[in-house]
Amino acid sequence: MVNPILLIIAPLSAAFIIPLMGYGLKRIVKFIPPLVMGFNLVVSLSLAPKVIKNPIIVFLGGFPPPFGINLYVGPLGILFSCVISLVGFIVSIYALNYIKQGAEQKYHALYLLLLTGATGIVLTGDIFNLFVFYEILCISSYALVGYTGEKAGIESASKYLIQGSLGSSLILIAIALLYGKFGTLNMADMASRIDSVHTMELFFPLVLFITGMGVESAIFPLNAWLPDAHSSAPSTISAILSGIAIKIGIYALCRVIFTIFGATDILQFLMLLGLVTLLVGEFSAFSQDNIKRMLAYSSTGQIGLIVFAMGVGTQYGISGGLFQFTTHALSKSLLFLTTGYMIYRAGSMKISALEGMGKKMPLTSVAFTIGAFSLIGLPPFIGFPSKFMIVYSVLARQSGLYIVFLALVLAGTVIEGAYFFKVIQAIYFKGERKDDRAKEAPLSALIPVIILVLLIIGIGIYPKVLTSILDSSAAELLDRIGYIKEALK
Amino acid sequence: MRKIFSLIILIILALGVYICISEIPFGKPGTAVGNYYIEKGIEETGAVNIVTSIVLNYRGFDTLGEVTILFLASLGLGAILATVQNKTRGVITPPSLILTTACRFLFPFILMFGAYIFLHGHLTPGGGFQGGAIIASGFLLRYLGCPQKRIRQSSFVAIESLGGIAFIIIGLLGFTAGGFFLFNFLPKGVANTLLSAGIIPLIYIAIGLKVGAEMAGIIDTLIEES
Amino acid sequence: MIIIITSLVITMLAGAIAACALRDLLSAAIASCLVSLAAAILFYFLQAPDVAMAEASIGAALVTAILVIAIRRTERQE
Amino acid sequence: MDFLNNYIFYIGAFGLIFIGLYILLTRKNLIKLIIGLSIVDTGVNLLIICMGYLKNGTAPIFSRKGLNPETMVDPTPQALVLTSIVIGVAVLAMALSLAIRLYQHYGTLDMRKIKEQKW
Repeated sequence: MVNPILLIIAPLSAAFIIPLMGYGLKRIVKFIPPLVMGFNLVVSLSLAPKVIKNPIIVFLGGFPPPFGINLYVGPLGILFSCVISLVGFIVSIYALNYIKQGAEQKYHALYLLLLTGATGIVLTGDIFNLFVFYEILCISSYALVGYTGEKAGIESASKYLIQGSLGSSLILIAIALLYGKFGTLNMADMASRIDSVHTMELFFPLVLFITGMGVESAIFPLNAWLPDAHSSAPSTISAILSGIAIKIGIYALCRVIFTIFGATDILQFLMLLGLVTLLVGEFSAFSQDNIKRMLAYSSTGQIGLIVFAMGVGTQYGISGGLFQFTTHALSKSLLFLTTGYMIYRAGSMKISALEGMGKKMPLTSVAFTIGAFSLIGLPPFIGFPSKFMIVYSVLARQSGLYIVFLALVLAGTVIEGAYFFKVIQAIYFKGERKDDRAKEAPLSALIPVIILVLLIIGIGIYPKVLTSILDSSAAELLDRIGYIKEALK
Repeated sequence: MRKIFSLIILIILALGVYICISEIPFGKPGTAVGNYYIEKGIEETGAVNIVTSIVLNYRGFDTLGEVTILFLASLGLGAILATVQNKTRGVITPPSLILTTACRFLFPFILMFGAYIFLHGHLTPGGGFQGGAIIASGFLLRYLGCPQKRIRQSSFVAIESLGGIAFIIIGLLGFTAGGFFLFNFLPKGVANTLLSAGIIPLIYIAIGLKVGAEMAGIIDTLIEES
Repeated sequence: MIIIITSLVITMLAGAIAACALRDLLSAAIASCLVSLAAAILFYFLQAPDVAMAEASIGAALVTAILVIAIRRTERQE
Repeated sequence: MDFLNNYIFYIGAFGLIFIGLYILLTRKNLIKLIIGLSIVDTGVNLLIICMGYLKNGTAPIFSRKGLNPETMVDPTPQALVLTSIVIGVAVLAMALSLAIRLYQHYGTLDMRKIKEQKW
C-alpha cells in the first residue's frame, strides 16, 4: 500500500527541486507538474476503494495523536485530493505551451506549492497544521495572481493579500482561544471535548473561524477580492484558483463547523449565507461585459450554491454539495481554459470581441458551450445530477421556508442561464470575423479540454461512479463520533 | 464615518473577546499535552530544550510547512520583482573606511554566532530559525557596509533548495527506517551533549542554512537597484 | 516585577499607537520595531526564551530592515 | 494589583490586536496597512504565549539538574509561535514586494487612488 504522506511530499519535493534545475535543465521544468500531478492522481485513485471502507490514519514522526500530528485520510479527504490532482494535472498540461511570459520556472514551483497546500489541508487532522497549509495555499495564490508583474495583477494581488492575511490572523486568534480552553490541537481530541456551542465562549471562536475562512472561500460580504484576482491572472491560474483554491476554503469551513464544533444549529444561517452569496454572484455576473470577470462572479455564485447545499444538513444534501463541488471544479476550469485561448486570439476580454469565434475556433467553442451548459445544469452533463440532488434534498425537508429558499436558488440558476446564453449567442450567432489571427488552439491546449469534456459528459451520463465516495464523504462529515473514534483509536 | 464604523466593529469584537477570555484564567496549570511533552520529551527525542523537541519531532510536519512558506515567500518575491527595469542608480555616499573595515571584521563573527545558535538548538534557547535570522542580519550588515560586494543570487537559491531537499530526505530516511515520516531514527545519545537528540541537529543545520540564505536572498532582492 | 511588566506593556501599546498616528512612514516603521522589541522582552518574562530570541532577531531586526528598504524604494510620507 | 497581575498580558495582546485592526480598517496607505498586519501578528503571538503561561513557572529547558518539571510553562504554544513569527515575516516580505511594484506602476501607495479595477 502506498502511504498517503506521499501525496503531500511528492509535489513539495518537486517544488524544491525546480529552482535547482535552472542550471541547464530549463527545458524540462515544465514537464514536472504534469508528472507529479499524474502520480498524485494515480495514488489518490488507488487509495480510494480502501479508504471508503476504513479511513487511514497516518502518524507523523511516530507519535500518536493528540501528541503528534496525524493525517486523517478519510473518504472526504480522498475525494478532494482526487479532484485537486485531476484538475491540477489537466491544467498543468494546458500550461505547457500557454505559460510564456514572466518567470516561467517560478510559475511552475508556485503552482506545485499551491497544490501542496490544498492537498495538505484536506488530509491533515490537526488544526494548527491545517492553518500552516492554509497559509501555504494563500501565499502561493497571492504570488500567482501577481507574478506577471502587470498593473492589474499587482493591484488585485495586494488587495487580496491584505484581506487574506487579515482572515488568517482571525483564524489564528480562534486557534489560540481554543487551545487556551481545551489544551489540545488535534481536531478529533478537540471535538471530543466540545459538547455544544450554545455557550458564548465557544460561539466567538466559531464566528472567527467562519469569518477567516470566509475570506478565502469568498462568501458574500468577504468576496470583494475575488473578481479582480481571478480575472487579472493568466487563464491557467484563474482555472486553478476558481476550480480549487476557493473550494478548499469551504472544505476547511465544513471541517470546523461539522467535525470540530458539531454546530448543526447554525446550518440555517449557513444556508442563508449561501443563498445571499449565490444571488449576489449571479446578479453581478449578469451585468459584466468582461468575460473573465463574468466567470469569476459566476464562481462566487457557485460557491453560494455549494454552501447552501452544505447548509441543508442532511446526508443527501451534503452529497449534493460535494457533487456540485466536483461539477464546478471540472466545468469552471474547462470554461477558463477555453476562454484562455479565445482571449489570446481575440486580443480582448470583452464579450463583444468574441463574436464569430464559433466558426474560427469550432472545437474550443463547443467545449465552452458544454462547460456553460454543465454549470447551468442541463441534462446530459455533470451539472444536471448534482443540481438535481441539491433540489431533491431541499424538497425532502418538506418545510415552507426551504421551498422559498429553493425558489430563489432556481431564480439564480435562470440568471446564470441568461448570461451564459448571452456569451454563446455572441460566439455563434453574431458578427463575422474577417481576420486570420483567429485559429484553433494548439494541440497541447486541446487535449486537456477534450479530457475535461469527456469527464463532464461521462459522469453526467453515469453519475453512479461517484455515488459511493460521495455518500461515505457526507457520512464522514455528519458522523462526528465516528471521526473521533477513528482518529483517536 | 469610516472611523466610527470601525470603532463599532472593534467594540463588538472586544465584547466577544472579554466573554471568551474570562473563561480562560491566566497562569493556570498546564495542559495534558504540554505535561506529556515535558515528562517524556527527553526520553523520546533526546533534546533538552523541550520547545525544540516539539518543533522538530512532535510537530515536525508544521516546521516543514513553515520552511515551505519561507521558500514560497522568496520565490514569490523573486517572481514579482523579477522584471523590474533597472532604474538609474541614485547617488549613494560611499561608506567610510572605518565602517567598511568594521563590517568586514564583524561579518565572520556574526556568521559564527548564527551557526552556534542553530547547532545548539537542542541544548539552549534558539535554533534554526533564530540562527538563520542572525546569519541574514550579518548579510544585511555587509550590504550596508560594503554595498559594492554582492553575493550571487543563484547561490542563495541553491542553498534554499538543498536545505529543503535535505529536510525531506531526512524525513524519508525516517520513513524507511521506522515506518513514519520524520521518525527520529538516529540514536538519541546522552542528553545535554552536543551529539545527541538524533536527527534534530541535522535538521536544524539544514533549516539554519536555508533560513539564512532565504532571508539574505529576500534582503538582496529588495535592496537591488535602490 | 509587575511594575516593569506594566511599563513594558504601556511602551508597547504606545509604540503601536504611534505607528498608527505617525504620518511619516519611516517613523511608523521604527515605532513598529519598538513594539516588537517590547514584545520580545515580554516573551522573555513569560518564560519563552526561544520565542523572545526569534521575535528579537526576526520581528525587530529583519522586519524593520525590509520595511525601511521598501520605504526607501517607494515614498516616505503617507 | 491583582487585576494587573491577571490581565496585564491580555491587555497588551488584545491592545495590539485592536490597534492593528484599527489601522487596517481606517488607513489607506499600503505600507501602513502592512505595518498594521505585523502589529496584529505580534499581538496574536503574545496571546498564544499567554495561553501556556504558568505562574512562577520556568522555561521548558532542562539546562541543569534539579529543575522541577511540574513548574515548567507549557511548551506547545512556544512552538506554535515560532511557526507563526516565520509565517508573519514571509507574508510581510510578499506584501512589501507587491507594494514596491504597485508604486512603480501608479506612483502612489494610496489605495483610494488605485482604482483601476472595480472593487
